[in-house]
Amino acid sequence: MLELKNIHKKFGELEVLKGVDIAVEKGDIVVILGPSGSGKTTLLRCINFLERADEGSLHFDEIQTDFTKASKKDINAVRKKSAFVFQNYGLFDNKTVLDNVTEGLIIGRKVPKKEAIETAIRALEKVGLSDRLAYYPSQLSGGQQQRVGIARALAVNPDVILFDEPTSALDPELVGEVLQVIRKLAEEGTTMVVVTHEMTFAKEVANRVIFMDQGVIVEEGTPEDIFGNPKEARTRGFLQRILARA
Amino acid sequence: MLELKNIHKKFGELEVLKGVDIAVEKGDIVVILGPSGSGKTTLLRCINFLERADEGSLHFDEIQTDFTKASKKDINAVRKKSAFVFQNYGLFDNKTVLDNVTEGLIIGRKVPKKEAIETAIRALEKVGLSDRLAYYPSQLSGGQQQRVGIARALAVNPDVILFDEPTSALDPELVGEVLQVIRKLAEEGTTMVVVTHEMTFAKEVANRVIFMDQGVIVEEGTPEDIFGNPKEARTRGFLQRILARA
Amino acid sequence: MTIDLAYVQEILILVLKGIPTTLRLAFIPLLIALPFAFLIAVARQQNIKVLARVSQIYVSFIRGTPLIVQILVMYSLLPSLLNVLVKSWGLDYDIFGINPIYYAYIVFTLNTIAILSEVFRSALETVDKRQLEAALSIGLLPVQAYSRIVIPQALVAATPNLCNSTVNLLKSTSLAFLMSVQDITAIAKTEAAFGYNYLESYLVIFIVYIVLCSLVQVFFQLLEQRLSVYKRGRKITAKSENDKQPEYFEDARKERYHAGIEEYS
Amino acid sequence: MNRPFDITYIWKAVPDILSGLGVTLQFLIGTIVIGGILGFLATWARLSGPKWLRAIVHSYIWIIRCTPSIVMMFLVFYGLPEMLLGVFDININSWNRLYFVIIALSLLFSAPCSEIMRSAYLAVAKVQREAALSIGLTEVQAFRRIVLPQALVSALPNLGNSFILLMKEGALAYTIGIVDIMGKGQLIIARNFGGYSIETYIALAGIYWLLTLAIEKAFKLAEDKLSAGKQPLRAA
Amino acid sequence: ETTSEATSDAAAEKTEVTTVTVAHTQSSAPMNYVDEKGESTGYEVSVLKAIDELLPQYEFEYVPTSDEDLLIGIESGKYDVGTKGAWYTEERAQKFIFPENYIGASSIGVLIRSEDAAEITDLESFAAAGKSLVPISPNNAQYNVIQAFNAEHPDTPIELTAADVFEIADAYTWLLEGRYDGYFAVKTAYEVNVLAEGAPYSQYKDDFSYFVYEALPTWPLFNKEQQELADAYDEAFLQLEADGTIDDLMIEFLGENTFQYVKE
Ligand SMILES: Nc1ncnc2c1ncn2[C@@H]1O[C@H](COP(=O)(O)OP(=O)(O)OP(=O)(O)O)[C@@H](O)[C@H]1O
Ligand SMILES: Nc1ncnc2c1ncn2[C@@H]1O[C@H](COP(=O)(O)OP(=O)(O)OP(=O)(O)O)[C@@H](O)[C@H]1O
Ligand SMILES: [Mg+2]
Ligand SMILES: [Mg+2]
Repeated sequence: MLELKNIHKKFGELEVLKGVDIAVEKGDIVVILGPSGSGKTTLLRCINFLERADEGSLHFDEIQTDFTKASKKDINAVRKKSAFVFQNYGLFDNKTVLDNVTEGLIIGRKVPKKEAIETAIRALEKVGLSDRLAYYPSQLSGGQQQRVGIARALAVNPDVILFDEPTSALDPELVGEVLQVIRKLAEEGTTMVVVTHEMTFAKEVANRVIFMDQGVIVEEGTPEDIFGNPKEARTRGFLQRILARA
Repeated sequence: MLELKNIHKKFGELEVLKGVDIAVEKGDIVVILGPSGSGKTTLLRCINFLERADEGSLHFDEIQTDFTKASKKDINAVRKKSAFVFQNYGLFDNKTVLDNVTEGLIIGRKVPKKEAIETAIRALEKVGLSDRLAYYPSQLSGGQQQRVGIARALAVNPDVILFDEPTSALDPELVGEVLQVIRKLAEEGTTMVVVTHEMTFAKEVANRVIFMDQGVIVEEGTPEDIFGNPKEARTRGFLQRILARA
Repeated sequence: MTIDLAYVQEILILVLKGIPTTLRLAFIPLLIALPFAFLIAVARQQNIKVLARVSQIYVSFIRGTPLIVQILVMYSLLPSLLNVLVKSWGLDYDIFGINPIYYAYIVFTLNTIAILSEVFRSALETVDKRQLEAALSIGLLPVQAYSRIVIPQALVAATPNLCNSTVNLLKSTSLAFLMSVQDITAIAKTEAAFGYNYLESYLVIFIVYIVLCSLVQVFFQLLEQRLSVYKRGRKITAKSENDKQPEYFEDARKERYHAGIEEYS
Repeated sequence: MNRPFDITYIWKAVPDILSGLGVTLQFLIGTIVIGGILGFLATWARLSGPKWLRAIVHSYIWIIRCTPSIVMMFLVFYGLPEMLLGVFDININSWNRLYFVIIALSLLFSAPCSEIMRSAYLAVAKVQREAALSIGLTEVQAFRRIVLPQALVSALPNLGNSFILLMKEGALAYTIGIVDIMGKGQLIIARNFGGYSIETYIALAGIYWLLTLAIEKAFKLAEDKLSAGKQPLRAA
Repeated sequence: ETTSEATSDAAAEKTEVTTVTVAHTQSSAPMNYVDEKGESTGYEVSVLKAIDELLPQYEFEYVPTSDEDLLIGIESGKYDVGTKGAWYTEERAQKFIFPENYIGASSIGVLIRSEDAAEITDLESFAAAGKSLVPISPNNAQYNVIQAFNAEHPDTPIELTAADVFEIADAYTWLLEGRYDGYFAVKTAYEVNVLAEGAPYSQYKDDFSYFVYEALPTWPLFNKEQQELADAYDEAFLQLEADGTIDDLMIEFLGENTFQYVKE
């Protein structure tokens, strides 16, 4: 349902993405692994047109476009069908927790207010935050902010959710719960692309794992393949060092 | 060397810290665990006077003061002797990577410029970022920002470093490296208070683990005690759910 | 209705003599006002009890009363009062001999302080609290944290408004003619009166202000560009790309550092 | 001091001065609306218009900021009718003079106003807009709902400065014979051959200050409302 | 829209009435100002009103405005005629039509402290004593008078300071406290502010002395195209002078007939 081909992205002369291809089927949970600075965030941002890729094409259900040429209409359509969970939470500073979550529903999708609030509260319950409805982001702990970000994405019930390290600020207990939520979403058919450093999660939930390094996809496969039998030296090195630690 | 007694902190009606005592000896690595929203960040912020506690006393080497009464001089002295690694990185947006790190040296501690630059580069090398000296924070990936934050704290060579989830945005490979750095610092005698969700780290490096929940210290002890033989039901529950996942 | 170009030229030459006065009238108050305005902004931002309240009343009063009233007070009432005081103390000082430009300085300074304090206050609003906290946490004193981290960031949002205020101030210095100060407008108007050449005079005033205000605008534009470098980010060149391996040679390292430094200094 | 002062005259002058209040409010509100819209369009064009438009708008702001208000007043009062008559054959000479005042002030106001808006817009963290887009808001919605309210917080004090300055621009209207409260005061003083000028000016100052306090109050309320959730830049 | 017809077709003049826009300054009492009810009045305006009555073919409409706008407006044709207490110079005559007859004369003199009255009796003695004068607006006739005086007396000029004078009566105070020695002012202002019953400065009545220097003829200014109107004005003005209207208006607004002080 979502297919990107040959994405290139440069910042100045620094080429951050050097021709990345990625294809996601409906209901997939694709996990992207990779060292810091390898271009994972940039890739997600390109998919959502928060960054304009320099080259490459995108095919998302009926939308078929080139990154360089994409029209406003295409971009809006892509954004309507997807949601993004930011690495730095990216909550609306001037809105309460509840308003952060209802915003995309009431304004973006014209859901009636009452219904939107119900949906929002349900989403916030899933991440254990229904007792902080009237708080502003500045009054929340790091983990709480991150969970609001997740709830905000869940609430709009998009076809694809792009998660950028959705559990980085969470304690292991919550990580478990959030991953549970993600798993359940997947069962309900939501497609997800997840950048994460949680190997356990990658192993357990992903049906595809992509290993990126220095702007290219080094290796791609099922969790079993990647973790059990990595082909590339770089992947092996990465995994070894992790396993050595654990 | 660092002792806090009976810290209370309220935000409006919400009591976030309800009488926390904490004592740290020179060279200690104290790890604070606890669920999201339990007050870990607030506790660290109180130590560094970024938040003014409503009650309680602080004893830090020769500094002995009450939170409510602490003078500007006391506060500055505490800050000079400590460093803080923020959960949200908190880099200076208007300074390059290098300047972020040298700032505390040249301005805060009057180190000559040349020496400061060398110290800074050494600190940045430790976290693998000596190739990004002239970048601005807005041009860095999440993990890179976090590492600059760590380097900034290391560089000033403080008596105590307060780490607030220093590895949340790092891939496991880097987590290993950063923890290695922290371990080495400890060997050199730097005292550290680390809020983290990395159980492995807590187990391996800490010489004391504190488990916080809802604004109080639930349990405190050596890693062996806490992980091997937790006394409190809440601690047991927390650990069980984590272990169940891993 | 024709414009007498020869006459324009003639007035222009006369008016040029007033430029130093005009510049003095604008920039002396501006320079004096900057620190005070900033202190007021900080006092209000930090909500320092009495100070915040007093400065709020000050700002509101100065902004809220017509300049002409302030001129009346400064130029007419104040010297009278001083004269009475000086006399009653038995001093022999000629209050009325004071060059009226000083009264103009006072009026414009008081106004500029009020206006700029709001400019700064709004600029401080744009800085994230965490920036201040981070600075304090690495051992900078509050003063240092402000001067090195907070102010440079606040200035980015302040420069366009500082430019507005400076240009406005420059244009409003013409009111000093009420106090018999001979700025460019005064000269042009005096020249115009004889033959009723107001068109030509205003044309000349316009030309001179275009030049002066343009200089001010260029200055602030460059300042803004420079201050906001960090928002746009540094230009990334091939040289800095992906040389991941740390180099342990002191010289190479320094060279690389200087290469980096040069680009933003 | 050898200065007569009749405190009762202050009060006597008030009703006469207040008869100009309508004019003051008309040009104030007219200018804020028209100049504000112009300024907003200019900001929009400068931030996201095509290159040629940006250049034009930049020069527009540039020139307007260089123009002394009296020059602008005469350009509009004499130049505009002639231009409209010459180019479009529209005669606006019979227009109420207040319209010319409003046009001149609107042009003058639009430039600083657009700079205020531009700097305020740029001060909002980029991620705020991005987050809004990512949950399916359109650019316009993201701007209106998320970026604008946050930008306003830092724009308001500057807009306050501008509004208050604008309110006092009656002297400009006076040059083409429009009499606002300032003009009324001036007429009173002229009729008295300069007598009671201090008393009249005190009355004027009092009225202006009250109006200013009202504007400030409104701005304070708006600022407080909009900065909900914002942490003041204050160390503990 | 009827202007050209009316002026070209003299036969139809009984039915065609031409509207004339008369600009006048709004804050130069007693010559031109706006009264409490918002009506244009003052000596010059009143004369023009009387002239309008004598000219059935014209209908005058009064526009109070500022000096600058009045001048630019007459020159550009926005106003047909304007009056602002203007005096005559060659340069101005190139831009405007000055009619044959001046409309009024503003009598100006110097207000001084009574203590100086023995020593100072005219401008010459004022200048010789090295006295200082309250700043004058270059827009004002007085400025020109002093300039002319200085040109005639290059050895003992009076120090002349230009200032955009805003209408305040503080000059009286400045005189009393010694900030300046002389105030070159219109006589009426002195009468209203000092001499009149209940005037603001009446308590200092004895501290001031006044001597008249001269009366400066003032002209209405006509747009260059309005020669016909100017001629009509001249004709009507002579009529008014003859029937005593001018004298009446002088007494009403200026307290005396100031034409007597006009030199040459
Ligand atoms: N400024 C504030 N105003 C009101 N409540 C606040 C404020 N700051 C924090 N809180 C509340 O205090 C509690 C503790 O926050 P704190 O940031 O200390 O948690 P934490 O233990 O660091 O959590 P995490 O692991 O998620 O970062 C949270 O419930 C939060 O909502
Ligand atoms: N605006 C920018 N200008 C210049 N360089 C940038 C910019 N944004 C990102 N980069 C660079 O691009 C590279 C990839 O960044 P990206 O954020 O995609 O990494 P990432 O894989 O998400 O890393 P992390 O796991 O640390 O978040 C980094 O080296 C970073 O320095
Ligand atoms: Mg990232
Ligand atoms: Mg925290």
